[in-house]
Amino acid sequence: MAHADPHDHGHHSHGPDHVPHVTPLPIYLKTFATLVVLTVITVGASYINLGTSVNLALALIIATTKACVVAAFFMHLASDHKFHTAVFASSIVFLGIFVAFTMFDTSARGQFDAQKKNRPAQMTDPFAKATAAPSAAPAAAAAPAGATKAGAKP
Amino acid sequence: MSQGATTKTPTATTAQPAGTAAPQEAQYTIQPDEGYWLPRQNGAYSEQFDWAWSFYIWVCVIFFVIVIGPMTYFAFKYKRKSETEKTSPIDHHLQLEIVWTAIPTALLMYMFWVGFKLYADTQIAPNDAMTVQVTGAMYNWKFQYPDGTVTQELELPKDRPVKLVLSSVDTIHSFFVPEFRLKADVVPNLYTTMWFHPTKETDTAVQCAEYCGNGHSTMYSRVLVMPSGDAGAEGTFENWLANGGEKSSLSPLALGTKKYGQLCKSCHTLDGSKSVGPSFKGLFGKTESLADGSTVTVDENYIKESIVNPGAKIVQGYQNQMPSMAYLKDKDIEGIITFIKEQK
Amino acid sequence: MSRAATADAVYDESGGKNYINAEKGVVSWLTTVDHKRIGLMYLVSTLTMFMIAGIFALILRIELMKAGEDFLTPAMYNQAFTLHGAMMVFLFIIPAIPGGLGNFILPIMIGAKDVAFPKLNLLSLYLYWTGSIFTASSIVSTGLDTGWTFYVPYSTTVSQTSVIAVTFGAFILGFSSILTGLNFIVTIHKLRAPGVTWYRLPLMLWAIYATSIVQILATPVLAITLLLLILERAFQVGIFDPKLGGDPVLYQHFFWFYSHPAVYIMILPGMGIISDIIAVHSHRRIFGYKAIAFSSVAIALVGFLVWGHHMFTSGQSELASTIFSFITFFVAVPSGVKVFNWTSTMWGGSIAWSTPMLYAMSFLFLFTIGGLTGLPLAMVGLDLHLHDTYFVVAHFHYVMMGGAVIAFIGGLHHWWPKMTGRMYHETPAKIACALIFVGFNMTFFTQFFLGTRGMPRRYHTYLDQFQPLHAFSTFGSWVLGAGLFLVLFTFIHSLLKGERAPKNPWGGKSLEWETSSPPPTENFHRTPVVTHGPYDFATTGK
Amino acid sequence: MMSASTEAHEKGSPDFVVAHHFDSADTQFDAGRLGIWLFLVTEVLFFGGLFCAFFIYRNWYFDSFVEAHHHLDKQMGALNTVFLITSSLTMALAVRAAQRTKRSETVNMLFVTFLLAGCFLVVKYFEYTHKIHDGLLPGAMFSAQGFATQHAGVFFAIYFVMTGIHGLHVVIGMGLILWILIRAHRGDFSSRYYAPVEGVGLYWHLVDLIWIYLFPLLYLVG
Repeated sequence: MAHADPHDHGHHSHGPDHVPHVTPLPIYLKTFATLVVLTVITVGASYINLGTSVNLALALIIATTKACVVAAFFMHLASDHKFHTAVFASSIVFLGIFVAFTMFDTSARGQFDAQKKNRPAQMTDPFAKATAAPSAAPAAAAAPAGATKAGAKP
Repeated sequence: MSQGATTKTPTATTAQPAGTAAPQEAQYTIQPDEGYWLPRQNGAYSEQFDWAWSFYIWVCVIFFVIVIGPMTYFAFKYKRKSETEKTSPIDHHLQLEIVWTAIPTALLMYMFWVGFKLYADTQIAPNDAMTVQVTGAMYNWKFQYPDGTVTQELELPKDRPVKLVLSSVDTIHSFFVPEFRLKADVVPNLYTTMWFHPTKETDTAVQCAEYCGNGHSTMYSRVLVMPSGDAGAEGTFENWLANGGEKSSLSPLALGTKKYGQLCKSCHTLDGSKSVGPSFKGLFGKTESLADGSTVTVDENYIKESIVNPGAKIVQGYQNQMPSMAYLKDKDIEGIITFIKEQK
Repeated sequence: MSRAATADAVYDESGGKNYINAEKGVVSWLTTVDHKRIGLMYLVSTLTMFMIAGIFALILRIELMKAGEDFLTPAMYNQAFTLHGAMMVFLFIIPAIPGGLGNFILPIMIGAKDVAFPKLNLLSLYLYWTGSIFTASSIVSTGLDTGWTFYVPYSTTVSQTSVIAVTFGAFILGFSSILTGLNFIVTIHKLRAPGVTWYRLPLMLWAIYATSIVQILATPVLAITLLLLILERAFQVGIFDPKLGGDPVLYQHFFWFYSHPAVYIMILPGMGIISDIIAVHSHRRIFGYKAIAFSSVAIALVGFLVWGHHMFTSGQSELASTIFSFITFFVAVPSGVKVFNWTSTMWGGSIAWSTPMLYAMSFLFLFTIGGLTGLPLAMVGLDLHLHDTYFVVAHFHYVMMGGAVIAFIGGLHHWWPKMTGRMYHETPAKIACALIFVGFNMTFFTQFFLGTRGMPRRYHTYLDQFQPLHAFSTFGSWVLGAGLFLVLFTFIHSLLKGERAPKNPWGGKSLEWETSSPPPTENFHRTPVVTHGPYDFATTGK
Repeated sequence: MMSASTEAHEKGSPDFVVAHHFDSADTQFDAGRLGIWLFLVTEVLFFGGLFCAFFIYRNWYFDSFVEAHHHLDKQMGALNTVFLITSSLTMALAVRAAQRTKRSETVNMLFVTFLLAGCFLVVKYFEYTHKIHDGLLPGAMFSAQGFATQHAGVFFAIYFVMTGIHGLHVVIGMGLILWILIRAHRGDFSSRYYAPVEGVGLYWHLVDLIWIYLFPLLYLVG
């Protein structure tokens, strides 16, 4: 915030001078050690199969811990203005909104109509299977879910 | 049909002047209503739609009056009379602020509910709906019925629910039938669906509502709703479907002329000028040099091959752009050959 | 009030020196770091783009007067509407108010000598120019026919036009926008003069602040989207290309995550201008200061949650459509609050029928229609019919042109004396305002009818049944065009023959009216000390 | 905006000028830092788009992603992770040295950071050439044989775009480090004025921070 110290053609500062906040060396070294240890853990964990979602969650938790450590100590958020933390956090919040809301679409397609979940096996002839076997088409149309299984999605 | 609407059938950029030797100009109309706003309604939930619309219009009018009425009144009443006039010191009023936040919020929630209910009804097709597969391409529509019949226009039975499954082979299109109050984008590598339940016989236009290139504004098709009934009776949808999408049997030339208008016209001219593909004028019997250096005489077999497998022999100077029309019946191909023979 | 307020003479204290004549020569302008000069250059550049894009619009309307092909081929028509949209959005509305008026007025309003990073500010301008050159270069090369939304796969695999040049231009313009927003946020946080508390900021600045938040948070997503689009077109990487397994609808999510908030980049500063104009020209304390201020921020933030309402028919999931529809209605609440507060501000005021005030009232009229016609587009069931029709075209022109542009022109009139030191002639300015109002409504209200009757947008030709309405709309566009040209002539006349402007022609109370017109390079001869709010007009009460 | 005297010494504090529109050195310093943080926000959202695409396509084409990620070299990725976190440490130490007006320590630390960044790029170069040789490329360029699933091309599209843009940030970062290295060597910085060192430092940490997410997502879990 601006201080009540107006100086008309302010050149050489005679206002409050800047005094840095110097972080002690051990904190940097401990931060670094934490990062190295966490890297080893995350690489090690990737060799153990815990199920894909557990592996993903673990990797993300470790990455987030590392990121927090970097932000707090290397980037001085721990000792800096709280506002800077808020600014940085806002980017994460809005990124979260972006990913989450997009996922509402991409992972919920076909909720009410199984056909929408599928993708054409071949873009240039999306209804190819039905054409190949016209006699089966009415049945396929009645039960579209299985008819055009594109194999595109798990 | 109240008024004849004339537009060009789908043409590419290099459109020939409207109305040249084209066999028959397609005519499309959106059936109008007596009101100012929407076209005629047709379908099970169009009524619900029109109710929602009227509700919205009245909310709109009331709010407009609430805002603009006082503004106009104040502008005259408090018009400045002298430069030194003093003004009201009131700069906030909490109760008022709460009222004009809360009431609109409640009303808006109700509007959401109205829109959502309508949406829910339009999204879930009944199980007994007839499924028609719709393929959008630049710049035409193709409809495939459960029995394998393929047409360029959508003909439907009255009073039966219909579900459309849509996909595109090139870019995004959008299938828009104003009379049904419906629209669904036609997206490549994706299936979208829509359903409706026509309650009136009609002849109305399908328009493409998602910009798709130079032919976008002429990417029309037609929705014809016909009476539903016995397959033996003339003029019913079932009879039409049994005849392979024809009202009655046509002569080969008439059929070929019709197919030309539906399928070939956008790329093949009749006046000898070069378009996306070679002109049909004097084509039959001609010897064409191919892109690979060989030559071929245009005869029945070559035309048939070019329709079924267009990429096999490309005439020099043209791109391999034509989609395969292997779905055409022999009768149709025969008709097109007859038509080309006629173009001397 | 600062001591400077006592002096009446136009060129007091500075001996005739102001920011315009402080230095001479083209180089002094191109190398300046003075926010006022940069703002002025932004204004001239964006208005030039407005004129080019506006001429495209007139051409479009003439083509649409009759069904069929009149004098534009479909290919030319598609390029004309694309360039009209792309230039209006990226080269005019987004940069014009923050870059032009905002740059000029923001530091003066908080009593600062300049923005926080003056060199960065100049860089923004240069980036704007560079991006403009890339974008406008397409006019003379192969054009652009994708629509301003660059939807895939049309833009990546079908279009034969210079998509890469334009998207790269828009990419660069994004950086310009980001840097401007960043600069403004830091300036408002760090450079307020003594006594300028947050609640003593003119509402214009709250709006600019909210805009800047959107610029910072949304624009980077546009940058990555356009980068991916360029890579897709150049190397077919397959992230959006359906042939390679990509999802075209995902592109729309990416695009609208920026472009919906971008709508608020366009309209929020306009709302800020209107708040200031109404208060100053009514000599009236603004009604509901905090409500207006916070509703700006609320619109900016809620605006991030609603982009999917552009995609109700796109094939996105029903769940997403429902959620987006629901949240969209919450944007209407703060917008409504603003409108009610503006009207209430006029109550008990002393309303001057000056040109800016007429524009402000036009804004209220048009923006209310624009806002209300947004509601059926948010009602997901109704949108299935209205989406991608002329109803949408009319709606967003009511908001963008009837809202943002009308506010911008009103703001130009409002701060014109401050920027140029000259008054304009009121009579032609008022006639121009009336022409714009009438022409605008003729052009665009007609299109609501077209849309509901089923006329899709981006059509080069149409069914004959739409012809009468289209013709009427075209006549309206001529009236509108005449009004806009009259504005231009009013301004040129003012520059050449206008009277010298006093420092406070409207009797405003915010800081910019306390310095001379035009202001000196350092804005204030002494750093002002502020002891009252920006709208503390003389009242009848206590 | 900011200029500095060239006659700086390790002990003496070099003189510098507060820009005319700031009321004090503190305000100027804070403004700069807030500006950098806002810029970092834009960087997060810039990369965020790609993370979004990653999660969505991983969700859809899960088998392809699992299959494709086995073609990335975990060891090389881990090595690069170590390079980057070490460079983050040296960068932090460089800022610390500048805060205490230790000129030669600042220069040395920046130099080490620069070298580590270079090492990162060398490893990246070997990874890329290997991928290109195997035809493990994005979308239409994908030509590797023997894949059981269809959409490995999408994975490599995301891999190349993400690591490519990240690599570009490393290159830009090296340029910035070089710039402040030269200025530090010239003696521009002191406990009174070290804003550019800290700004570049923050940027460099963010580049590290993004890699912290890229590495496990692309190399470890796929």
